[in-house]
Amino acid sequence: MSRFRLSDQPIDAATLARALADASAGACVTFEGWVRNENAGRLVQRLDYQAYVPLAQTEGERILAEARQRFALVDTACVHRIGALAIGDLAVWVGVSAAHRDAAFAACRYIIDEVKQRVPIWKNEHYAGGESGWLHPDNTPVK
Amino acid sequence: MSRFRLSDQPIDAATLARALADASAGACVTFEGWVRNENAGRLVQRLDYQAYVPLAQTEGERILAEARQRFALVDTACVHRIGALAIGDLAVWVGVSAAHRDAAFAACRYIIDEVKQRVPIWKNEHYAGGESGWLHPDNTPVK
Amino acid sequence: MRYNILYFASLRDGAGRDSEEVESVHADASQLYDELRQRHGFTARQQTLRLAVNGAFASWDHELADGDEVAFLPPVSGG
Amino acid sequence: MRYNILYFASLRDGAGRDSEEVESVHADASQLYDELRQRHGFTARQQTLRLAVNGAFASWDHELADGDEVAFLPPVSGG
Repeated sequence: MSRFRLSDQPIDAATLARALADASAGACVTFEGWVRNENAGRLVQRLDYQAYVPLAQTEGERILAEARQRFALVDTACVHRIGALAIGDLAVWVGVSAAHRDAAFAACRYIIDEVKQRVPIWKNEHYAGGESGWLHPDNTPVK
Repeated sequence: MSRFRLSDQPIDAATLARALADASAGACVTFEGWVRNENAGRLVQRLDYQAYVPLAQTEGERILAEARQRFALVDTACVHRIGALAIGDLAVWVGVSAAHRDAAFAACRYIIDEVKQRVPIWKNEHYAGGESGWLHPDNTPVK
Repeated sequence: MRYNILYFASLRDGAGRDSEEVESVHADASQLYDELRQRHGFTARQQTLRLAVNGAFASWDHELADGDEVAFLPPVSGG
Repeated sequence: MRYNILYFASLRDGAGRDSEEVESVHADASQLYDELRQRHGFTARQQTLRLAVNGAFASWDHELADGDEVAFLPPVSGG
């Protein structure tokens, strides 16, 4: 039961959230990362995600396992898109269910922060005017 | 455009989240409160929510307005169920979209915390064995 | 004075009704609550309740007027 | 020794390919990167990259073996 997944197809957030349900879960926190039309003052038209798939899979699972160990969770899952995305597309989804909301909020935040820092996925933004560029974890351009 | 709503019908989380979308929004955080099968060591079978509807509406809107003022949000909404709910039912939904995730997480947490403290809604838990009881904001029993 | 009193949660259970028309000499909300507490045998102490008048929260020193809709609100437990 | 080198992001653009088979005398990953950097004109300094060997992160003092799959990973930007 792989809880971290890379997907080249649109993410179905509602189905993913439902799968976290359990009679003992009182709280569910989700994070959705959407493609914005602007970054660092430049107009973004679309973007591509590239991934080192097997290592991204391993590292993503490791992050979810860390979250389960650190926080009192019922369940958690994460899906990250790869390939070409348009403005408004859902790029990454994180969901956490727990008995109580403290753990659910903290774990959801932990997972998205770690995914952005550690999982080998790269974002290439395409700007108005035809330029494009790879980004750092803080969304500043590479070089 | 009323963003806080009391509903005696099931909440459609997916539709609510989609309504928060905007080309300038890069993050969406949602909180779902689900009916648990246990509270303070007692088995819960179902529950009823009662509300002072007009005041709950006003106070809910006020909380959302506070969140919009304190945090850099794109949009936010909240729906709370009233009436009879079963284990696993979605009791309250909070959604926040923002350019960045810091604001989205902080505002979502702010809203659910304030709703639980301030909005005149009361939870009556029905326990295995036929007893029932009204609860305080920290889910301890009244008296 | 005449008030329309609204009851919720444990007070609704205690009064056995959602609301009632009440005739009282008290314009002070604490005194009005004491009167209703004795009538219905409420166990909740006034200090644990919030006051709402005409659909808005009010402080306990708010002076009531004839025809007001008055609610004594037990600790809330939404969410 | 023979390595299968994987390229991502800016290094993929610089090399003009996803991967390549490379013959090298270097078992030291830093020296291997320097060799490839000169060959392809990469601008990224080694200190900005993470090393992965056979699908797992590795430290830069990890000694490479014949047949290893080696990836030099630019700063990531998922999410």
